[in-house]
This record gives sequence, C-alpha cells and structure tokens, in this order.
Amino acid sequence: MIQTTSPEIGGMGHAVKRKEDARFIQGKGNYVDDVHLPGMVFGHVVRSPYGHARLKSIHIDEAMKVPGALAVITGADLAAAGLAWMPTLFHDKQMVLATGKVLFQAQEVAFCVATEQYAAADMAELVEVEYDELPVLVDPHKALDPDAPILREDREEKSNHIFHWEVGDKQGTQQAIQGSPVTARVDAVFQRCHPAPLETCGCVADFNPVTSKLTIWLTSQAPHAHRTLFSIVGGIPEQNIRVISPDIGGGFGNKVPIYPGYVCAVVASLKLGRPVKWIETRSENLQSTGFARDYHMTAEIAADRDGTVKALRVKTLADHGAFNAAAQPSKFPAGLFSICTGSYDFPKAFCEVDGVYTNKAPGGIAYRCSFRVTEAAYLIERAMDVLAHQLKMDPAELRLKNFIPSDKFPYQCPLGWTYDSGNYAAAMNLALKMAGYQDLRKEQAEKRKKGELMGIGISSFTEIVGAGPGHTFDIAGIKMFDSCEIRIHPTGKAIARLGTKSQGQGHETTFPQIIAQELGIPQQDIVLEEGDTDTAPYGLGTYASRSTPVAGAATAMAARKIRDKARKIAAHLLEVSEEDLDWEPGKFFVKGAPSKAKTIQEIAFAAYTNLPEGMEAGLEAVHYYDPPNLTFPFGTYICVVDIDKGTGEVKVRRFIAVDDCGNIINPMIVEGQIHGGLTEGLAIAFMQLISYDESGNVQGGNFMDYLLPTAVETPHWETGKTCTPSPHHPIGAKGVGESPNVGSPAAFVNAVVDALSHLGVTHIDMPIAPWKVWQILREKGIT
Amino acid sequence: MAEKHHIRVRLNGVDKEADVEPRLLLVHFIRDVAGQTGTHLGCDTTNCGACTVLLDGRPIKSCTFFAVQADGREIMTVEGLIHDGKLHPIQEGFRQEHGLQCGFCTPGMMMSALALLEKNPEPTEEEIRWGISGNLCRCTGYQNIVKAVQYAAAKMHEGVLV
Amino acid sequence: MAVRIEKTFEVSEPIDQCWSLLSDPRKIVSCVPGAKLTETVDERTFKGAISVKVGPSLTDYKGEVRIVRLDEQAHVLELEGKGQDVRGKGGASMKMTGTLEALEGGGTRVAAVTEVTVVGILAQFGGRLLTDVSDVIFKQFTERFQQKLKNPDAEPQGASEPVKAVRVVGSALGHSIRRALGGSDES
Amino acid sequence: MIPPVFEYVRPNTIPEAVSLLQLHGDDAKILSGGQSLIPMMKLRLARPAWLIDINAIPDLAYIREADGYLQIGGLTREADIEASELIRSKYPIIHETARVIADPQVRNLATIGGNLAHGDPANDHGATMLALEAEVIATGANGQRSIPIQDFFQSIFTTALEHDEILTEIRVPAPAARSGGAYFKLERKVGDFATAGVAAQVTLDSNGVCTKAGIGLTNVGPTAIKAVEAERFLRGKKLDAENIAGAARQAMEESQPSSDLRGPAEYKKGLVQELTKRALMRAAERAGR
Repeated sequence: MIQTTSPEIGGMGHAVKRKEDARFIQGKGNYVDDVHLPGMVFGHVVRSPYGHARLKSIHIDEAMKVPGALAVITGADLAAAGLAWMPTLFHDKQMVLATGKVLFQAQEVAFCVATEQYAAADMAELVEVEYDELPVLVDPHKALDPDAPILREDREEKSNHIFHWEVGDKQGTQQAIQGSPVTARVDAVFQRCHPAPLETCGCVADFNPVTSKLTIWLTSQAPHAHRTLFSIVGGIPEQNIRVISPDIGGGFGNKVPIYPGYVCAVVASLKLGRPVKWIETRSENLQSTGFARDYHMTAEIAADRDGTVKALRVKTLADHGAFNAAAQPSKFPAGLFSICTGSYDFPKAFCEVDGVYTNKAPGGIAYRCSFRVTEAAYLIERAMDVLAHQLKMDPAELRLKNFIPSDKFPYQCPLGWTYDSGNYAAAMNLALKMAGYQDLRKEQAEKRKKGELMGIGISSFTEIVGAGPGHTFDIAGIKMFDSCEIRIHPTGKAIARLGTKSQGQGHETTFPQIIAQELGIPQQDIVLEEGDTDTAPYGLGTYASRSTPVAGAATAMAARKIRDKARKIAAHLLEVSEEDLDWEPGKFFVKGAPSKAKTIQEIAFAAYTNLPEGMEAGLEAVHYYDPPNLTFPFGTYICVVDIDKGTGEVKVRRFIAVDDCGNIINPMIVEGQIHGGLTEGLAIAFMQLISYDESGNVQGGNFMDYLLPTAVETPHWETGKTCTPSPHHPIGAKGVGESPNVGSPAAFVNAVVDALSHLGVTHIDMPIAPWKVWQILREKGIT
Repeated sequence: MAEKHHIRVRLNGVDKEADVEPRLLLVHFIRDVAGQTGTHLGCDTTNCGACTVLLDGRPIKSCTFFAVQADGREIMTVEGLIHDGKLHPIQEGFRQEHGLQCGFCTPGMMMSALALLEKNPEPTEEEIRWGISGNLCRCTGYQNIVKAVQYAAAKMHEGVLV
Repeated sequence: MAVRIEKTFEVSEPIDQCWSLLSDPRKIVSCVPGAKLTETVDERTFKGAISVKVGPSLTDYKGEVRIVRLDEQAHVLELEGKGQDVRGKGGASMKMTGTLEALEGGGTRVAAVTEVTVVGILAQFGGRLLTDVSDVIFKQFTERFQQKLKNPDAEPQGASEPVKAVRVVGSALGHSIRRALGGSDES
Repeated sequence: MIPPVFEYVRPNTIPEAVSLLQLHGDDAKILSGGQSLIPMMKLRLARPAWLIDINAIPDLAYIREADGYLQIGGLTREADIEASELIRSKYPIIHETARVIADPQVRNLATIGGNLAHGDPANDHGATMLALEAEVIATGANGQRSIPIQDFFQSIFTTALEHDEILTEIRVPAPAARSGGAYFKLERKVGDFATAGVAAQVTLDSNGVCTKAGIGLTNVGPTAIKAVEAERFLRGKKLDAENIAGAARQAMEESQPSSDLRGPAEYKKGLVQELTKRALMRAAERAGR
C-alpha cells in the first residue's frame, strides 16, 4: 500500500485542486483556434456531397475571383507532389484529397485558402466539381455480395474485404457448444458513433521559408507520433518539424489520427510560406473524422444447467468505412476485442472478426476505449444477461458464479491475455449493497403486478488498458513506451516533461503528485509540461487510458533514479555510507538518528554546489517505460430504470458505479473521470448514432441530430470503489478514464431489457430510442 | 462585399468600435476583432452553448447573433468575470468542485450559470440543470458543475463579492 | 434519401392532346415549378435547371433530363433527371413514369409515379420536410398541366419561377387544409 | 459555418420596415429573434440579400390583457413569456409551451412572432394558439388585419402573411370561467424539435360538461394541425377517461406525421394519442379548479 504523504507534499491519494483550472476559468486557455500568428491565412475544405462518385472535373476559376483568395489545392496538385494519399494508423492508406473518385459523403475534395476565414468559406461554395454518381454501398452485410460495387480501385484485391482475424480454440469451442445443455446467443450491433469532443479538430501550420522549420499547432493526442508521421509522409527532416499540442478541448480518441485537413494546411503553408489555420466545423467533425464502433456482433455462450459457463464463441463483422483508419497500435486487426471473455472463467473460447469497406467515413477509432474493449465488454455483458434470462437465474448470481476467482490471478484467459489482478466479487458485492439490490428486485416484482415497468441492469466489466507492452503495440514501428523527464532546480523546485498530452485529464496536477510521492517535493513546487515535441521526451501520447499505466510509471521510475542519486549526495553530506540511510518522503536520515537528516531541497542545492568526488553535477533523470503487461481495471455497475408505457421513454432512476482502478493518484479527478465516462455511456446507450441512408447520406452529422445529453437528461451518479493494486505497476495504479464508458452501455441496455424481460424481450440494439421501446410494447400488446 | 457598418459595443465594460460586415457573427467579433478568445465555438447549429455570452445581462449564443445587432449594447464574456483581480464565486466554484476538465465548455457554462444565479439566487438542483441545459459538456457529466453552481450560490449569498 | 409520389388526376381534354403536352419536354417543363430547359442535347436529352424554394431556403440545381421511354401506343413516358446543386452542396435525381388513359366521354386520366432521390445537405437537414415539399411541388405541376391543356400557348403563370410554397397553395390548399380539418368547412 | 453576404438595415418604425419589404421584395427577410433564420444562413440553406432587423422598433414587445384578450407583442421573447407571472398564472398552457422551446439562451432571443411566422410545423406555439383559437395581427401597407390562427398556417413554411406584412401581435381571447389548458411535448432531449406535441384547451360548464375544446398538434404534418374532429367529439361531453380516450383517438386520426430520425409515423401517431390524453386530463383538471 502507498504511504500517505502530508497535505503539504500532496502525494498520491490527495484530492489536490487542479493547477490547470486557473487559466480555464478565466478564459485564458490556449486552444488551437486561439493561436493567432502574423500573416496567418485560412483554409476551408470542399467536400463531396456524394457517398460514391467519380470525379469528372474541378473548376476553380470562380473561387479564385473571391477577394482575398490565395489558392485552391486539389487532389491532382497533391498527386503531383506524391501526397494524394497518406498511410492510416492501421496498415491501410487514405486519400488526402480525392483523386479519381470519392468514397464517402463529406470526403475531402479540395482545399481553399484565403486571407480571411469568411472569404475561404465563400471560395468553397464556388469551386465547381462535376461528379458521376456510382452505386452506393452502406450495408456492411452486403459488402461481400458478388454484385456489390468494389470500392477500392487502388487495391490489388478486387474485393471489399479488408481482413479476417481469428483467435482461440475453434474446434474445442465448437465441440463445447454442441455438447452443451444450454446455449445462449445474442446478435448485437454496437452502432457507429462519434466521440464528438466539444472542440473540433484543427491546426495552424507555419512553415518558415527562412529557417525551413515547420511548426504545427495541432489538436493532437499524440504529438510526437504525429511529428514522425508528418516527417515520413511529407519527407521533411524530423528535426525541422515542431508539433505543439496546446490546450485540447477533449479528445476521447477523436484526436489520435492524422486527418486530411492537417496535411492540406501543411501543404498550403509550404506553398504560400505563410501560417495557415484550418479549423473543422462541427458537421465536418462528425461526418469526416474518426468514427467509432460499427461492430456487428454475435456471441454464443455454452453453459451447464446450473449456469456454469463452458465456452464462448464470437463472430463479428467490422464496418471500417472507406478506409481502414482504425487508430489502434496493437498487432491485431480487431485490437483488444479478444478480451471478450470478460470477467468470467471460460475454459474455451473462440473469436473471429472480418473487416469490410463501405461508403462511409473512414475510421474505427477508440472512443474513450482501448481499441475495441468497449465492444467486447458490451457483448459479453449482454450475453451473460441473455444466459441468465434463459436459465431464469438472477443476473448477479450468474455473474458471481462465473467470475474468475481472485486467487486465480495472474489469470491466463483462453484468448491469450494475462489478467494482472482482480477481485470481481468484491466490487460486485459492494455495488449490490449500495444499490440495495434485493429491495430493488422486490420493488420490481410488485411493480410488475401493477403493470408498471421497472428494470435493473448489471454490468461487471473487465478493462484492459495501458498499451504497450512494446512487443504487442507499436505506431509505425515505434514501440508503445512512454516517457518522463524530471529536472530538480538548485532550490529544490522541479519541472517535469512527459510524452503524453492531457485533454482534460488533469496531468498538470496528477503527475506532480506522483513525483511528490516519490521525492517528497511538494506538488505545488513542480511544474509539468506536455505537448511540445521540441522540449518533451518522445512519447506515444494520451488515449486508451494509457497515461497513468505507462507515463505514470515512467514518472515514478524517473523520480526513483533521482532519489538514488540523492541518496549518494545525502550520504556524502551526512558523511555516512548509503546503507546507513533511511528515506521518508522529503528527506534521508541516518538510521536510528532521525535528527541527522538532509531534506531533498538541501540535497538538490548540493547537487549543484557540493558534490561527492567524481560525481557529475545536476539532479535530473529521464525514463522511458515499456510496461511488462497491460493493466486490468474492473468494476460493477448497476442501473435502475423506469419505463413510460405511453411514450416509450426510459428514465434512469439510479446508477451505481463501483470502480477498481488500483491505487489512486487523485480521488477528485478519478471521480470526475467516472462521471464523464458514465455520461458518454448514457449517450451511447440512448442517443448517439451516426447512420447512413440508402443514398449514402450521413444521418446524425450535426448536433441537431447527433444527440448529446444535457444536464437534464443526465442522472445523478452514485460512485464507490474497491482497490486492487496492479502487481506490476511501480505505483500499483491501473488507469480509469475509459472504464465508465466501457462498462456502462451494457448496464443501461441490460436495465431496459430487464424491465421487458417478462414479455420475452432478450435484446434491443442501441441507441434505445423511445420509439423502439414503444414498438416493442405494442408488439407485446402493452398499452 | 456588403456595406460595412460602424458599431460600438460595450465589451466587458470597455467600448469597442469597429466597421463590420453585416454577416460578421458576434462570436467572431469577440474572438477575432476584440481578441478575447475565452469565448469558444463548438458547433454550427446553435446547440452546444460554448459561445454563450451575456447580452445586456442575458445569456445568448454569440454564434447565432450578428455583431451589427450588438451595436450600442453590453456584452459580457468570461473575461469580464474577474473583479479587481479577484475571482468571481462562479469561477471559484468550478475550481473547488472540479466543475471542469478540458475547459472548453467552461466559459459558456459559467456565463449561463451566472445568469441563472442572478435570476434565481437559490436554485434547486433541478433548476440548475434546466438553467444550464443550453450548454453541452462532454467531460464532467454535469454533476460537479451542479455542485460548482451550488457553491457559487452559497458564496454569492454570503455577499462575498458582487 | 428517396421519396415516391404516386398521383392520378383526370382532365376533360382528349388523350392525344394530353400526350402531345406530356411527351414534349419543351412543353412539359413549363409545368414543372421552377424548371427550365437550357439546351437540347439531342431529341431525347436536354440540359436544364430547377430552383426549389422551401420557406426561406432556396436550392438551384442544374442537370440533364433524358427520355428513356416514349411509347406512343401505350401512352407511356419515362423520364430520368439528374441534377447537381450549383453550390456543390448536393444533388438530386428523379425518375418519372407518366401514363395516360382515355376515359369514357373523351377525358383523360393522367397517372404519374415519381421517385425523387436527394443527396447532400438537404437530405441531412431537410429530411423531415422532403415528403411534404414533394407533395406541394406535384400539386403545382398538376395545376399547371391542366392550365397548359386549356391554353397551350400561354406560359403558365410564374412558369420558370422557383417553386414557392406560397404560390403552390392556391386551390391545392383547399383540399390539404380540408384534409387537415377532417373534411369540415365550419372552421 | 459562415453566412453568405447580405445587406443589413434596421428601421425604427413599422411603416419603414414595411416599405423596405416592398422595396426588396422576395430578396428580403425580417430579422426578429433570428434563432431559426441565422442557423439556416450559416448552413447557407437560406441566403436573403437583405435582412430587415425589426428589433429597434419600439412597442412590439409586451404581454398584457386588454379588450377581452391576452395580447402578446410579436417581438416578445420566449424567455419573457416563460417568466411572465400573468401567463404562468392565467395561461399555463402558454407558459408550458414557451418553456420547452429550444434552450434558455435561444429563448432569450427567439420571439413568439418569429416562431409563428416561420411556419415550421415543428415550432411549438402554433399548436397552442390553434387550441386557444388565437388571432394573428398582421401589419402591412394598409395598416392592420386580423387573421384567425386556423387560417394562418397554409402549408409547410407558408403562412397567410403577405410578403410585405409583419406579425405584430398575437391575440388570445380571455378564457371563460372553468377553462384550462396544457401543452405536452415529447422531445429526444432538451432543445430538440418535438417528436410530437399536443396542446389542449377546454371550457367546462357547472356540471363538468365540456362546452368548448381546442386541440393543436405540433410536428405531425406539413403545418401545425387543429384537431377539429377531436374537438367536436368532446363538445357536450363530460371529460371522463372514456371520452378523453375517444378524443385522443380522433386526434391521432387527424395527425399526418411522416417518418424521420425522431421515429416512424406510426409511433408519432401513437404519441399524439397518448399526449392528447395527458393534455386533456391536465386541462380538465385545471378547468375544474
């Protein structure tokens, strides 16, 4: 267990108020759109209204007549520079500006640049593009039909099939299912949705012709990786590129990929020798940048009559849109989807996934999620409820029966992962107690007698976060380590720089708390910097809850290097041998003589003034941490809903969330992360949907129809926690950002289905809109 | 190019004059002409509320109002909250109760909350949720924003500042 | 996004007169609100433009109309139209089958099946309006068709002006309101 | 999102505004609250060459009772209607309508005149005014004329207003004793257009028999719809569960919804039935008080 430091030091476990807030609450944040440079000009993207069409011609003359017009860049221009296509983050390529044809509505076709933002928008209307419509493919189930149009002419294989991937014991699972007395099956679609951070994507690209240095202010969750990719794609020497990721207005995975707009702005700046700003509109953000999910899944569970699970078989169709732009660094095409056995002790399992192209926006990004763990958690938690329903067993009881027992960790799951730690029953029991589960079931029974509809939904999810390890995860070959550099100033104050990038997670507050914990330097004496590739050590960025598991570990390790050197200096100052020294946060003292001590501040000063013979000056360290394994946070969520039979509306009456993310750095921030993640889960379960009509028109491509909950739709969250430290993490932490978003959708859906289960309802696809519930009630003759 | 109009707007207590195109949106006047970038833009369809400012004391969405309409009127933005170097209780509340994460919605959110408290100094939780229902937040789940507003209500009640 | 509109109406004029109007794009176009032909590519293909105005919103399309079937005997006409929003925000295509049937007593029954497909921003934002708007447009077409039969040479009033719901109202309003009011005239 | 270029003029009197409308004809639009028009301009779905801003014209924003009417000035903001003590106490149906329009910021600008004149079937006041049998006062070159609300909505986005007329006032006849009304709206989230909305206004006699009933429907047809058959059905009947159910069925028959992202047409019809029930019950309850 972590030793508690004093409030003055403010190490781990203290609810320290956030340092970053000072600027945000005064409107002094510095987001990309706030960057204003002398001579800056503005870009605006011309987009295709068609989902699938051949480009016949592009006429720019009228556009160039707009006062202030500077340039119109087309795919042909980029092709001439070899930049018409760029690599995606997952073994595919994507068009920067369309050449030949367009493959989805809102695809980038041309880039207008003008001296004023308004003029650039006017130009975009006047670029005349002639299209020849082609048959549109929007249904992934039809992508492999013989008569389906082939979308990707650039590929060798004349097929819309991207990949087939399978893992596990196919035959053993098959046999187990055939021989099993009970099998439960669910067909579930995890709908296409979008992270929609409140700040859209954008950049300011500033190429200085004199120094040939390219500086890019970028809405980037991974500035270093982006610098390397810009260098590889653009052929610009990496030392001449500086990516600055300033304040980011939320990311949730949306700001991991590199988007065509960025590349166009860079090209325009190279061409014009002026800073070029490009900021997405909201419609552009929802219609063209990384969508998430769109997994069409089937799960079958084989079990004994007493509910003991025997095997799990999962088959999934993955709709990646026009390009496989999945922003995921694992070696597996479906990322971490094979965590789909969840919290349960399945002897056998088999999982297969096929990816296909459609005329939809490219992506498959991890929306507050570790690369498909959300889809996996949703599927298994839905399937367990279907099994419980089939066995007429209480869903809590069924889960308790099948949990991986806490003494079985580290646990080797049948699909290859080694769970580091867990105590699922403890989290579940606390949640049941907080909810008053038995009373709720009684209330439900009474309500049913009166014909009222109330439901209780449970989700006991397992997470898998903290990518690396480097042997399994990389971006463009770069292993998924992360980094921290700490410098202690002579006065004992410090600056730390990391390879991650906060988008609201509060790194400026939490990482200094780790250093305070390790070195005893008060957290307010430590400044933290991120997001400037010219100053921060190389890192892979912030997403998939990896900052604490990876960069957090790097921070602790760097601090420990400093402590080791400090010990030598302290021994020198106290004229004893290192072995004679004991450490407590803030000082070394002579064993048995606590008064004979040197504070870390005194030691820091000595590091520049009074060193042992032959020791180099200074007190700093950098550490690159490649985790030995992922971490496995978990929890149990319980949702209580009431349904209005007349309108089909679902009211979330209560939601209890018990999370276990190991040792906690700042409980206030962890709680805030959980509130936010649950609210995004609520939105996914009931509101968020990006769909396409048969003509390829995107539906839900703006905030009028892409529904985000307001304070009114959002319930009051009840949170609790258990603590099972990660055995392999230097400070026993696990990461928490995505847990509530991964674990909650199943709880909401399970609650609604539970309310209707006595009518024989076993599944409803998300988002659960009132009309869906109403239709079911009418079918069942309930009015 | 339409005829420009000369406007004078009282922005956070200071007169700001400019010749503007009629189509210039107030939010762009505030951000680009007056250079006060605390007011943000989050959508195209008047949904998100990130651009919320006070027009003669009432919250409006400055992305759906032309600068020329603001001629001769008073605009208050997040930059106008601080008073003699002292934070407004609503600002304190957001920090104390962890009412913000990425900070992008925060300025607009605070302006709506402030307007609510001036109309209704002791709002219930439900009234607070309705009062900020024109502002979207993607990070906090609103729970701590509600607490922040309650904190500010109590503070303002004590007559601390204002 | 597609809508299908099937409409039938009867006119007192004989079938041949109706056919000569229906089968000649140069004539029939003047019955289509907001539409005009700008160029004759060949006897079956024409370039044209149409403006569609819905309340405050106005969209201008330019494109091509093609006669895919012209069956003198069966009195069947099949038209295909494709248009692109001149400001690059979308497009629309139309398939129309018009069939004439002679009635006892010399009149003619005109049956038209039209399928309109819209892509782009109108489909994104105007989806909820599409059906109602198409209805309005078709009602005006009917009126103009009858007008044109009575008086072949006269340009129907406002022929090439944008479809304007306000102009569309006219007599068509009569039924639609009555329908809305459940067939009562008391209010 | 950037609106297209337009010219802006801000007249100080109605005659000025009217003559500007006549001068610029179809190229001109009135700018009132702008909360429907400006978003359409930003999407470049609307591109008026002239905006005539009527916000500087005095005495167009008021809420008062006079000559047996509740009179609401065309330029009255939804927020002021929502906050009006007079309306909250005597016309709760109008209060309930105003408070569910868009969101607080939008209601601070949006006006009741704009809400009606826009002619969008999704706008909420239409149904309520149909239920209340209000009159629209239009001011044009030849002065004022009164348009019964049931003749006002002509087709989608189209009203009886002439191009050179301005909606200057909406008049609601003061309800007789034992009258009550209510507005029920189902929306996907706060700020959304109605999936369906129902306004109901009833007057009872001393025996609780319905002497007058007004029912308006939001966003279930090309215009706001007055459910006259449902109204007729109720006249002379007690507002018991059975009759209310009957009227609700009628209202459903009179609705003409089309399917969209808010749900299939049949669901919307079901909603009309359900919300009509709820609105009538609440209205009857209020009338009884």
